[in-house]
Amino acid sequence: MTTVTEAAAAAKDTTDEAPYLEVENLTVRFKTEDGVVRAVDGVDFSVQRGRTLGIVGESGSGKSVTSLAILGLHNPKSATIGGRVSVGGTDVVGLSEARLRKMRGKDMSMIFQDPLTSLHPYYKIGTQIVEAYRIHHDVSKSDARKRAIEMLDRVGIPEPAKRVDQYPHEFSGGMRQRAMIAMSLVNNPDLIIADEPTTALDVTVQAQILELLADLQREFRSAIIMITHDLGVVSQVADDVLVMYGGRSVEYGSAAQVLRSPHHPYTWGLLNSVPTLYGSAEEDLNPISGNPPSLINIPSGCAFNPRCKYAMLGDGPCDKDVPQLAPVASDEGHLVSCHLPEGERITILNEEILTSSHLQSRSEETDGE
Amino acid sequence: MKRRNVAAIAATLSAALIVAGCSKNKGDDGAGDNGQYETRNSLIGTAEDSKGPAPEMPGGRKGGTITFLQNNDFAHLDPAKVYVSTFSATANLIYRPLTTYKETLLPDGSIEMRLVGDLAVDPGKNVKNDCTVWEFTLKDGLKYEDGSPIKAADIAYGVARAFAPEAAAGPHYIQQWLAGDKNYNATYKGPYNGGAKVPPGVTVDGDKKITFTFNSPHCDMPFAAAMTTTAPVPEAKDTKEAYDSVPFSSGPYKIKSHTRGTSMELVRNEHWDPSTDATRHQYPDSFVWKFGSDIVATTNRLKTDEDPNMATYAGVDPAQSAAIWTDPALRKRSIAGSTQFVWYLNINTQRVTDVNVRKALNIAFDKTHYQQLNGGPPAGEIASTVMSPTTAGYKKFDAFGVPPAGDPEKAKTLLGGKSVKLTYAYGNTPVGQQIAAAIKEDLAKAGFDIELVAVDAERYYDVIGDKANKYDFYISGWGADWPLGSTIIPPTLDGREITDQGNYNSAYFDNAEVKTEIDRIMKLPVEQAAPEWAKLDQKIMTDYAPVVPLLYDGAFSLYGSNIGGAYLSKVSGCVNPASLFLKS
Amino acid sequence: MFRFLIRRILLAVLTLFAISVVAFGLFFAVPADPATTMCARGCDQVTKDQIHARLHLDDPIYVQYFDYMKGIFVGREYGAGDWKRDCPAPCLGFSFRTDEPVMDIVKRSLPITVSIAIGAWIFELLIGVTAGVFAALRRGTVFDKLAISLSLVGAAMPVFFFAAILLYVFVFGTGILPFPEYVPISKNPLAWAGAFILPWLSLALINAANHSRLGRAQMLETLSEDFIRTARAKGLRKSKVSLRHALRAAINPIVTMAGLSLGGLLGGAVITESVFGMQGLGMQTVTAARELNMPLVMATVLIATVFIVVANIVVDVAYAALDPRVRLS
Amino acid sequence: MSGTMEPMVTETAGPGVAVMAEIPEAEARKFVGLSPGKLAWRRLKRDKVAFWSFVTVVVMFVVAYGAPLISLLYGKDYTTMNSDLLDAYGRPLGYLNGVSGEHWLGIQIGTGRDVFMQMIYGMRTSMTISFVSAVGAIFFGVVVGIIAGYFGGWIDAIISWFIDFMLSFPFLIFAMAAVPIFANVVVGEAKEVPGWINASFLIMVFLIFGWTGTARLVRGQVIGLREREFVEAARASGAGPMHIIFRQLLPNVWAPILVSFSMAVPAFIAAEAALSFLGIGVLEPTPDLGRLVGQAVATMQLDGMWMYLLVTGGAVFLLVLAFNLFGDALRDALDPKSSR
Repeated sequence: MTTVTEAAAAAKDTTDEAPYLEVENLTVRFKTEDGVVRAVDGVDFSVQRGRTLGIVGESGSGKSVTSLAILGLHNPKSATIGGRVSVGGTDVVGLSEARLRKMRGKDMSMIFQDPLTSLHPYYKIGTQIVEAYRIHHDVSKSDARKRAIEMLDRVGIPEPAKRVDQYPHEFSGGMRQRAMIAMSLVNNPDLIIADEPTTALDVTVQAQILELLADLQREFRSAIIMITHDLGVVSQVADDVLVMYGGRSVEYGSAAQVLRSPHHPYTWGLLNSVPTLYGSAEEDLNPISGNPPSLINIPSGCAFNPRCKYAMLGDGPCDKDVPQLAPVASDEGHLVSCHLPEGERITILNEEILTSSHLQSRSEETDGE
Repeated sequence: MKRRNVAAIAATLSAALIVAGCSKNKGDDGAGDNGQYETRNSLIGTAEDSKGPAPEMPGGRKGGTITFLQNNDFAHLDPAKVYVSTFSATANLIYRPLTTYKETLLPDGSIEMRLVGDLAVDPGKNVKNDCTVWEFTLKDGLKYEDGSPIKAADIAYGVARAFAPEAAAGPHYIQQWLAGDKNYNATYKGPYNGGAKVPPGVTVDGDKKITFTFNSPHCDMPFAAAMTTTAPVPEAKDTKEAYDSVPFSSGPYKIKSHTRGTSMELVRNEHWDPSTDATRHQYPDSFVWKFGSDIVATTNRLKTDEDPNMATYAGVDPAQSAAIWTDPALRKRSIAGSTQFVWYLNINTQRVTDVNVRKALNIAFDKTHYQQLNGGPPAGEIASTVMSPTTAGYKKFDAFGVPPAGDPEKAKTLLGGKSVKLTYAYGNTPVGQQIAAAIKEDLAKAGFDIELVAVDAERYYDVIGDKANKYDFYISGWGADWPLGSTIIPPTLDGREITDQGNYNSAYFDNAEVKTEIDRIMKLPVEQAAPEWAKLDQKIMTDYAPVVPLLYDGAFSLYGSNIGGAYLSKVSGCVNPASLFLKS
Repeated sequence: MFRFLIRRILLAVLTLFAISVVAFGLFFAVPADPATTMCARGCDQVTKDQIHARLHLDDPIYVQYFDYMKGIFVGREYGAGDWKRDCPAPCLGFSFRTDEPVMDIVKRSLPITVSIAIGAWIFELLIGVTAGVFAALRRGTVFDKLAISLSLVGAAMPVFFFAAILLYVFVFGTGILPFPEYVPISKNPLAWAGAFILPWLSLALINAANHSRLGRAQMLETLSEDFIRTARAKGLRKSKVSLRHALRAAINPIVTMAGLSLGGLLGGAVITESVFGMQGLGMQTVTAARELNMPLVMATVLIATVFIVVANIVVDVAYAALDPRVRLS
Repeated sequence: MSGTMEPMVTETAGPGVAVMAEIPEAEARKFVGLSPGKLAWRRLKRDKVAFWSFVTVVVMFVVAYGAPLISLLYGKDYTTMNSDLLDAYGRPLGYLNGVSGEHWLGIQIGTGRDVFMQMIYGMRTSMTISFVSAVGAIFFGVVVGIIAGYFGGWIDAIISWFIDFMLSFPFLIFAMAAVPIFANVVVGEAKEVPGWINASFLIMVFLIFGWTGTARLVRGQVIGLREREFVEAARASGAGPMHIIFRQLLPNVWAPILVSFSMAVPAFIAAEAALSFLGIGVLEPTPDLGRLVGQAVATMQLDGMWMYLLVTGGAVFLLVLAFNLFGDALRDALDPKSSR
């Protein structure tokens, strides 16, 4: 199989510059009995080969819905998808199921959050990998099996020839996630969407898995979307970061921009709510007060306004107008959607946020990267 | 009491009493046929009557196979155990007792029945003329299915077998008469385990002569000898338990195969000589019994004439009997008429001592309603006598002169306007329940206050047969073992028959005058006794009213369109297979 | 696996034993005298006594129970002397009604019940599971709504009513089919099927309601599982996702229900037999219970229980065979 | 019906809250912030099937228990035998089964009683038996379930085996054999058996066999709850078993109990009808639906008698259907997850 891998790698080299994935004004809406759910509302981003985009947000912010929309996995009967999603030059929104199917797994692949529920409990690991491989490669079962063992080996599973015949429940959590990754990467996809791949794992294993992904990315030059609510993970692996809230993107820029000099109050909140190794134990965490918004009844104006310490209410625009994602004048390539004037944001950032040890240490961490 | 199929007894309590009449294919409404039994020249036939062959059935033809549909297999075919009438009607094809009934179809469609010799040359010789010694001589040329001759010793062995405790299911008349004791096998227990091959009181003289000697007179012996107890069983062929499924043939048909509960096939017995047999025919090549077809299925198959060569002993599905009864085309393919059974309301005379209350019950009872609830005329004709119209000497009378629907006003007057509280017990079945509700409502009109008590249907006869029962009236049926008053009035209305349990006299009627009269008639020769029983019947009803006669049980069943020779046998109360043939 | 089976079987034997004790005790507590049942009306005391002696009815009940159980395993003899009756194992005694070995009655009525049960079972699974699975796959469509409505109707329909309607429509009303008559399958398979088609339909269409409700719910549940999303993300075609992944995962509860349903059918075909006039084990039981024919009732209760207990074990084993996560130990 | 009588408490995809599932559950949960009770009530109100089945159930209650009043207005009772309206064979005169302006649904074959009256009084019998049985069986099931679940250990092992044992009993066969025996043992001779005693035999059989499903369900729930924090907390603060059972556990299992009950009622109605159809059940003169169907099936081949079958069989069907639908709706409302 090495020939295939090399050929694929060679092919990827030629298309370096243009983003492999481009998402423009993506909207995803669900019709429910209780009303229309605007799960994703006008999101733009792009990822190039060999680069990693981190999508950050609380549960319900629309991260996973976005990724499923890219793969076209939503039920067309209940979900309405708008905007443009281009994968390797093909617009996948509104693409026929048959053509989408051919792209899934091969051009774009997904690593799911919980490998225990995401792997079929009744089929052997090997069988599931073989199946994934044979969908896109017309090879014999024994060849596919060899490939599966090779992949298991590649993702660091000991005794792959034996493990290939075991069931998911016989694997440990980390091994299961490795197997999941092996299955996702078996066809050398150009785009990998990893949906919270390490959430369920302990820290050591988490680090190993991230390391593995990075290795594989170096090898195959894949574009990766890393969906997570864990800023630590993002700072470790992402080149660019997209922060989502209430189905919209609230901040977008390079990892350094978003994590070191965030401009959105929500991002500040996120950063403040994360404990770090460097933080002192006495210092209280500052979780964001309140709950994520109902996607049926998104607060008017800025979706974050009910929870925002700095919201300009009453006369202010925060509960009236929806802020647009706009460039930060002082920081090129950094986009943010906030009604606060830029000057005020920089003041708050410098005087309140960066002084907190959380963000300090976080920034240092990022620096080190 | 002659037993009908046990299932049929349950059915009478549950569904309908089925039957009546007796005419062959009259095709008209069939009601009001009962006059035909009234005249009888001579009940007991002569040696001449006993000679074979039997007169041909009009249109009788040989060949083919007749299929009988039946729900359950014959519980017994062993001659010592056969008692139920459908069993004996079938056994009649296979083996022959000493005497039998010769039924002659008269031009007017009625039947003349006469007791004749079967294996015996005549219906028995009353040697001492006091009914204590009976001698039977066998005909010549009698053979079993293997061609070996039938000997008198085989008949003695057959009677001996009936003493065995294991064979207790059959009738006990001859055993009890020989032993002179109700508990007939206290000392002699049959030819098994070293017992004598010839029972006490029986003597065999050569191959042809057998004599029965009793301690007391039993003038009914020729009739008792017509039961299967006297059928011959060669000792070598006695397979004991297995004999119940495959008895050895001395009649026109032998058993080719018998799969319990599934089917039985009878084929011609080539060694049977028609010239020795005054009553049987051998028309079809074979008979096949198919078991497992319940009454509804059987009725539907015969109704649609699915197989025109089919017949059954079973009555018509009670739910459909009215529709079939009134359909002229189907009536042409049916037998219908009264059987020897009569249904009564027994009044517990121990508890209801006031004869006026008993009379009032007789007067107030709505027999039409009772008949309607049982399915109307097909269930039977409305009765007014204790004895069935099939009994010798039967005379119709109506002791109270009220319409069948009763006369509540007249009853009320008789009761003097007072309310009488009585308890009615009934077998717990759907129709039993409806009848109970109807009786309560109807009798209320005459001032009766009836309490209804449901009794588990299976224990019903046990309960009402218990002398100490707490009920005032209840329904039961009675069927004579032979068509004489002597098997009706003494067992059911003689106070000396009352025991603590298992009573047939469930009216617990004990009257000195009646007992004296019974003793007198019992000593009379059969022919003279017949009209005397009828007179006694009328006297009991008029003076003491211990029962309310309800219905003369009716038989009503269908047969296929290709079957000829079907008539309602007065002996069995069902079709007689020995006369059937296929028309084409 | 082996140890599980052993334990399961031991437990089943304990259950069977307990049921046999309860049933025996209850039936023999009936006040009616079996001897009366055996010789109907006109039974004199002599005959009764003889029956009592022959069937050992005067023994204490525990002795009778012991003899009965002994008969099942090693056979027993009834009576003594020349008329001694041998009843080889498994001896279920003799019918109080016809004096026939109960085993013979069972042998000829069981095929009828089994024919009804197996046929109905196959039909109900085919109809029910297919309808349920397709309804789930085509959720919200007319087909789905129809399947839901029909299964609601089926779940509320009394078997005796539905069977009667079928009988009326196909036999009495139109004469399309003759009145059902049992023919052994060995004799004429076509006639056999013809006789059973209405009983099958009447049970299958009603029981299919349960299977389709369960099948639909299970399929919907698995269709919302993460591994189905995974399968689709791999690029599998929909049909493969539905059958190979979803149905495979939904099959376990369906198999469980199917197994229990078969056990229930064998024990509960009574009403169908009653409406169609078939002399299956169920009808034998009704009649026997009504006639207080205890040996036959006892036998049918035991047989029905064995079916249910065995069905339960089979379901457990099938469950383990189908789900690699289940370890039987 | 199958061998056992456990009320169905599994599955069913009722209408109602179906579409929710498409949204990843984590997200769905976020925006529905109503209390479970309010939510249930909202769903129930919105469910048209639930509404109409509820109305039907109420109407049936009114008709069944208002039977004497209806009888008064209708001018017929259920006992009068109109033998004058039957022919000599006991068949109803006139159209169908004697349908007329006087007797709207005709008269009974054989007895000539008014079918409409027999039916609504029969409904009353069926519903009373089913309700009392359901209440008793559920109560018994809850008690046993809580004992097994709460105490665990060998008590649980014995109870669980006993439940398996009960479920292995061929219910129908056993009921057939046992009902007449009850009757023989309980009622002395020479006494008219009042209708209620008769009905209580059936109730007893239903009680004996009907509690197992609920017991299993409650046991499972209690085992789940037993280790939960609030129970632990109560136990840690020294609460006795009674307090924990009544104050902590019971309030948390009422929803499945209610659903069990709503499913048990139609199951018992159907079982009662089946037993009566087979001739085991309440006796004349107490009216009964199953017995009416039994008579109708036996006579359905006669001209016009299909009407009798349709009316009586249809009544059983509708009764069970209405209760089933209402039970489904109730379950969907109380436990939306069950209707995926």
